[in-house]
Amino acid sequence: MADAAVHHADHGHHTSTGLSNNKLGMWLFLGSECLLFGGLISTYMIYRGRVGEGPRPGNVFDIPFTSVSSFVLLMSSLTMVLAVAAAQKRDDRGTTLWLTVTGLLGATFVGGQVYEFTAMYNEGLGFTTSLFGSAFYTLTGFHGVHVTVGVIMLLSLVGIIKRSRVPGDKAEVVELVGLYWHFVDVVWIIIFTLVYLIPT
Amino acid sequence: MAIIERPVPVGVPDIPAPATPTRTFGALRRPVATTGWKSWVFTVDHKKLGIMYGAVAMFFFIVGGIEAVLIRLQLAAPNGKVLSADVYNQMFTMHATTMVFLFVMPMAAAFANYFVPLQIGARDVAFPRINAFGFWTLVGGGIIVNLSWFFGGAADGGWFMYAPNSGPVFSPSNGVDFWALGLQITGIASLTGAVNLIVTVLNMRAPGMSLMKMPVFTWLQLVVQFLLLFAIPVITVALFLLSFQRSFGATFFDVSAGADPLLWQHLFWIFGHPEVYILVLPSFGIISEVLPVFSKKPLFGYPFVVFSGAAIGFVGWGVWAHHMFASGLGPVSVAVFSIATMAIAVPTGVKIVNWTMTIWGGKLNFTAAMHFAIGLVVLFTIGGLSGVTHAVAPSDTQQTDTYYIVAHFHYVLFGGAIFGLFAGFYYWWPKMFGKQLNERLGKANFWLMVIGMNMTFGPMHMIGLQGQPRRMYVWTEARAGEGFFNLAFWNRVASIGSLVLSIGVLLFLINVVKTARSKQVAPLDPWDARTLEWMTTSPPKEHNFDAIPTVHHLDEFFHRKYAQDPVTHEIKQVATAEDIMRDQEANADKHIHMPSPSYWPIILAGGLPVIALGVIYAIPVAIVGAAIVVLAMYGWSLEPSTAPDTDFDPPASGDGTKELAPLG
Amino acid sequence: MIRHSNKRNAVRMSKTVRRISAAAAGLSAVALLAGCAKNAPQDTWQPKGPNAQKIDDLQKPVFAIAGIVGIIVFAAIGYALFKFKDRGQPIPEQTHGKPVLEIGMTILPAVILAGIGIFTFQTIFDLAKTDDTEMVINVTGQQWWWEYDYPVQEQYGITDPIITSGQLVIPSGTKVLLRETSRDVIHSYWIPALNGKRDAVPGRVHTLRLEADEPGIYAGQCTEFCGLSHAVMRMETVALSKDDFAAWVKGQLSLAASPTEGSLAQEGESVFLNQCVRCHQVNGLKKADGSPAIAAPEDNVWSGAAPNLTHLMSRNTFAGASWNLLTKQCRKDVWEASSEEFGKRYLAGVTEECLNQTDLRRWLRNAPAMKPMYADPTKLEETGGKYRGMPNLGLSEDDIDKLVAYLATLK
Amino acid sequence: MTTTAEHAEHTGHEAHDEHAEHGMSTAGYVKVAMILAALTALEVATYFVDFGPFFMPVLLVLMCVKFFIVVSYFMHLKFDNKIFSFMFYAGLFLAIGVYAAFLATFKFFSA
Ligand code: HEA
Ligand code: HEA
Ligand code: HEC
Ligand code: CUA
Ligand SMILES: [Cu+2]
Repeated sequence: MADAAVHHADHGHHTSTGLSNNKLGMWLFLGSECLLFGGLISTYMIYRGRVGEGPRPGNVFDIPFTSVSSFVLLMSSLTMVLAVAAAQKRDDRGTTLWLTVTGLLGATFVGGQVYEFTAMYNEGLGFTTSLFGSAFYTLTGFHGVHVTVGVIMLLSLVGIIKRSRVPGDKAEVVELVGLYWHFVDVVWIIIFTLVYLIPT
Repeated sequence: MAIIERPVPVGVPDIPAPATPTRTFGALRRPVATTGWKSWVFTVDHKKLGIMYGAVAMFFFIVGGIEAVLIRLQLAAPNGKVLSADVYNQMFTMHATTMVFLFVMPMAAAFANYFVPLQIGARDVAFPRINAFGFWTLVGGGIIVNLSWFFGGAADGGWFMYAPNSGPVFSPSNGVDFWALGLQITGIASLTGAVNLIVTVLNMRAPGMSLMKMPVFTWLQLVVQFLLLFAIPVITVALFLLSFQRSFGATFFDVSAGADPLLWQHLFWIFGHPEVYILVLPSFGIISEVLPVFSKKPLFGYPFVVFSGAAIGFVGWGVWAHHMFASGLGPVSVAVFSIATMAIAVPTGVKIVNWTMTIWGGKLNFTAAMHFAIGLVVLFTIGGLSGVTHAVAPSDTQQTDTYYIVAHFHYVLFGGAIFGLFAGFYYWWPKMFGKQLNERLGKANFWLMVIGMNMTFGPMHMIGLQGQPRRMYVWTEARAGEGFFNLAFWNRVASIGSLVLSIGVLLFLINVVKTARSKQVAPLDPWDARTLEWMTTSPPKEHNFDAIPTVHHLDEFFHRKYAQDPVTHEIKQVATAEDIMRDQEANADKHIHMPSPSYWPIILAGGLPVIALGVIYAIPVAIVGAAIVVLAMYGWSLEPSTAPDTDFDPPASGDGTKELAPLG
Repeated sequence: MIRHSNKRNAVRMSKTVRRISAAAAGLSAVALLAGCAKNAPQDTWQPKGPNAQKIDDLQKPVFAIAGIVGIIVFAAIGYALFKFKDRGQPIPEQTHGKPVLEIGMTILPAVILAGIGIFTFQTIFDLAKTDDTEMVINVTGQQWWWEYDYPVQEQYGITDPIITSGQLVIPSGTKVLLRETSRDVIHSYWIPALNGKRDAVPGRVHTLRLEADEPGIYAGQCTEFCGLSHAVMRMETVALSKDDFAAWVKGQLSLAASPTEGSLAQEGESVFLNQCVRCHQVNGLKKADGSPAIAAPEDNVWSGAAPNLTHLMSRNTFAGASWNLLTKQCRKDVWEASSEEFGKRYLAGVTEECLNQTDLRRWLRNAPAMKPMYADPTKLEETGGKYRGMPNLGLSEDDIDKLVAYLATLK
Repeated sequence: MTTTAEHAEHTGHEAHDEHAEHGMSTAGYVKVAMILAALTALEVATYFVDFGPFFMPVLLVLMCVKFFIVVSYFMHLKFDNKIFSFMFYAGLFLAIGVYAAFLATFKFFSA
């Protein structure tokens, strides 16, 4: 860190890192989010076995179904990165296209989660049923809210780019939303393994 | 003028920036007032925000202080009758919450906001609107936390709110709901502030200011912001779990469902211990500026102070369970955390040594600010050393939850954090307001505070070691021991001390009023200071510096004023502050384009308390709050952070030398 | 140039600045001496058993080291303030530091702390040794009193479980293992003269070792904030010689005798059966139809327990050891008895003339007024109508007279 | 005289140049995605096929590999300025360290 600044200082007329404020801010935020999800995941880890009278994780998880929606979310990262690449080439058509696809994939994932929650609820796992229930819905719910916020951002961005006159002028915003989106995906990679695939 | 699309696309330089607005969005015209209340409420200027942070924090200091004095009145005699048990429990909970979250943190944020940009030679922070948002969010959170007093009682679980006592059965009033949601909101303020300041420090430094040429205050603030960045999410999780349990029936701390109450303790203290360094490091930063100035010497061992600050920040993450030595962790955990805690004394000791060595061999000038700075070094050391006695886990099982702990943390908090902040008031007042606080009153202020503080908290060492637990709404003569100097005596001394302390603080307020009324203007460089913030007018212009200085040295300002004679090695003044200012003005930047005021930050921030009230009372209200938040976010993102040139007076000439504030 | 105004002050101030350090050093010295002050019953510096002794052996040197470090620091600062105040000397050399000194001053505290660390480490594991317990007692905290339950241990004559509250009775010179838990929120068991504290956490069982060298009463207090009346949740540990302890056990195992026919106490018994028995158990008490009266505190109290009153008068205190059952003088006689005398006096229990009627009546008249409990029936939705602590039963003075007479028979 | 914000604008541009040099082609991204897909398939396979004692370590390794692939390639950390990596990994490793210790105090790993 110090090196980079010193290095730039040598250039003479300015000393900043040469990086975009917004991107720096976004990465800091994501660093902070690690502690948030870490806390939620750890809470779940401690409580996953405490099911009381309610169903156990193994009883309510539908691994094939969740695998598919995990896959959907994973692929949305690909479309997102394509949107970013298009934006950097100032290809607004490509950008909006890939952003829309990403948003739709994200929405599919959220829809899957709603379905999954409903199914689990019907199998007897409510938010207040047991510690497992509370911890599970809190963790995955937080993730779901993150995805939903991401979808809203993606779709809003599509609208904004369509209205913008200057081609490619939202490249950085696209990149920032992309970072957020990938992060949300990465969190799911962890949740999918730790929560779903590794049973109690 | 309507709201304008951002005129210049970042990263696409070859497309000419539209000189006139191309497109209009949104519903609100930008606020334009430059005077009157609107110029404050909608401002995004880091200096105005800094002052507002300070004012709000000061208000809460008085609130928290009055709560403290009520506590002491209740405890002045055995079986006190001033407060009922219920009110007493609310009182100490809110006293601590107010002091920690609504006084020290915002006051440190006030200094950070005001001085970090100035110290690094920047025109503003990286995200001015987010800065305004953070401030109003803090206000909203503070209001929510304190509103509970008027709606059936405040939180009553102690400031660390251990589960399951904080659950709906044991704390049936809404106090804890207000507390949890209010702190959640102030957490948002801290988090956005942290991102903002880190980016500011990393990206907005004046040319030539490498990280290792940054003033120490800025450095330690950087460490603090990293601590906030990573610690706030942990308490966010804890508070969510608590709120979900209280409001939506989740079972997180419900022992009958198999919950482990230690979960809360861990989450709280993983946040809580970094938090105590969040509270004290800004003050360390302040006195690391003050001591060199009034010793006419650079800070001794600058890199050691910086790295020990970072080390404290880092090690501070591995010691949280020292608050839980009696919780039944098992000997292995206790041993590990005990040793880790001791390790923290090493980097802190480095700081004490460096401060001592800074004044060693100096040319000491005992101003009020210097008094407070030296007071900090002494009083913090006392508190730190009692901290080391807690770190010895077996002894801590005798000490924990007694007044001995209360003594420890008031020495580090009051003697550390607050003395540092007061040093900052006296040192920087002329910079912020162009007038100097009265030095005589300042010293009286200092002595009353030192005496009061030692009278109040010194005896608590004894009270605690002789077995008086904390958080007791009454104590009994039966356990006070015999003789004249028994615990009853020391409790009385502590209570009287708190009144002395109050008068001390009152003197400060009187000093402020007196100074505001006086017509005497402070000189440009009243203290013969060393750092960049003094290289501009007092108070600084809206754009801080007429010309952004280029930095060649640590303590740049000092090096511009003084030079060493190569032959005699004598240090001689070669320029005055006035000379340097004149030079600046002569080379002023033209058409400095500052970020424009905005309605959105306060609107967005205003939505959050509405959500909180909704969660407590009626979900539809929360939905209204959420709608406000979402709409404000849209408005915000459609509004460019800077109004177009035509809004400026005089309008930019179009020769391209205008300054753009970043997106924030 | 601007310094002028400050200079005058500087001369005067330096003296006073020195006084801060002197005062501060003095204060820490006083703090150090505090451990030697007299007769505070919860003094943490007066160990009366091997566990507390181990802690004390560790902490005394640590306090001394801390005191010495403090004095060195303050002396250095005080000297510098005096020596280097501005007397018009030239601007000092702008030295930026001496790495050797810095590193030295990093290593030195590290070494000191490493030393402290080693002994700390040893003591932690020493205190945690599990093979050294002879007797087990279950300790359960609840808002706002402690229940002690002695599981069957033939070697001490405990042939049936004993349940008592407020005063924990142990044999002196015997290693006792407490198994702590809680029925509601977190409490903490602490007898400073015997050991450090250990939290009683609901859903967990924590252990704490106690051993008293000599017979006597050792005071303590709940030290984890546990709600409204945390301040009046106290406890005492009573150590009796082995013989006296055996006598105590024998007493506890006996059933309550019926009061003499036609006495006030007997009328009290029927009031008790009416009012009190739904929460309080008295072993041996029979209903009018001759069947044993079984308390059902779980239906009435949130934590699900109320003190067993069978041998109320064998303890000196009531309601979380916060009020005396003994009058002032009688209490003094017990507390200040020599360790030989002590057992006899304690085993005498609360005699007619020693009974502190005032406080006991006050309690029966309106317990929540003495010990706030949210017993206010309008605030019980959260607990499904159950009380936290003992409610105000609205007894008549007449009933109270009878009850006191009855309670006095529960030896 | 150059002003700071102009400079910010200017450097924003610099950062983009860096991308252009180190970024990946569309085909490259697709290839990365295919690898991720394959790894996910492998993960899911553990649900159907018994991997015996390797089950846990395999899953954890796969999880980490996927994580770092996304972060390094899709989020460009591998190509971007090290400061970004510092920001993110500081948070990540702090979280891992702190929460691992946290779980350890609950005897999570020994149970
Ligand atoms: C500003 C806030 C602040 C600071 C800086 C500190 C600093 C330290 N604290 Fe403190 N602490 C609190 C605020 C703070 N604390 C609060 C608020 C609580 C209670 C919360 C509650 O329960 O409500 C608390 C509680 C607390 C506990 C738990 C006590 C208990 O509840 O049982 C412990 C235990 O280890 C502890 C230890 C320490 C240590 C070792 C340091 C060290 O950082 C101190 C280091 C400094 C020095 C040691 C002095 C200078 C050094 C030298 C001169 C070098 C030479 C020294 C030696 C060789 C010894 N603190
Ligand atoms: C930064 C933090 C901070 C600060 C500054 C203070 C300042 C003070 N504190 Fe506080 N305190 C805490 C943090 C702090 N405290 C914490 C974290 C706890 C633990 C709570 C818990 O257990 O949950 C605590 C607990 C605590 C207790 C223990 C309560 C208990 O356990 O039962 C006591 C008791 O004496 C106390 C006293 C005081 C006093 C007298 C002051 C004084 O220094 C205050 C002086 C200031 C003023 C008085 C205001 C300004 C004065 C005027 C404007 C004059 C006019 C006013 C009057 C004349 C009344 N505090
Ligand atoms: C609803 C339950 C309830 C009823 C009914 C009740 N008590 Fe209590 N009582 C308690 C609880 C709970 C405590 C412990 C309170 C504490 O110490 O905080 C207690 C404590 C006591 C104590 C102190 C015991 C000790 O060992 O410390 C006495 C004596 C007592 N009650 C007598 C009575 C009498 C006499 C009656 C009937 C007139 C009565 N109680 C009715 C619940 C009840
Ligand atoms: Cu029980 Cu405090
Ligand atoms: Cu701590």
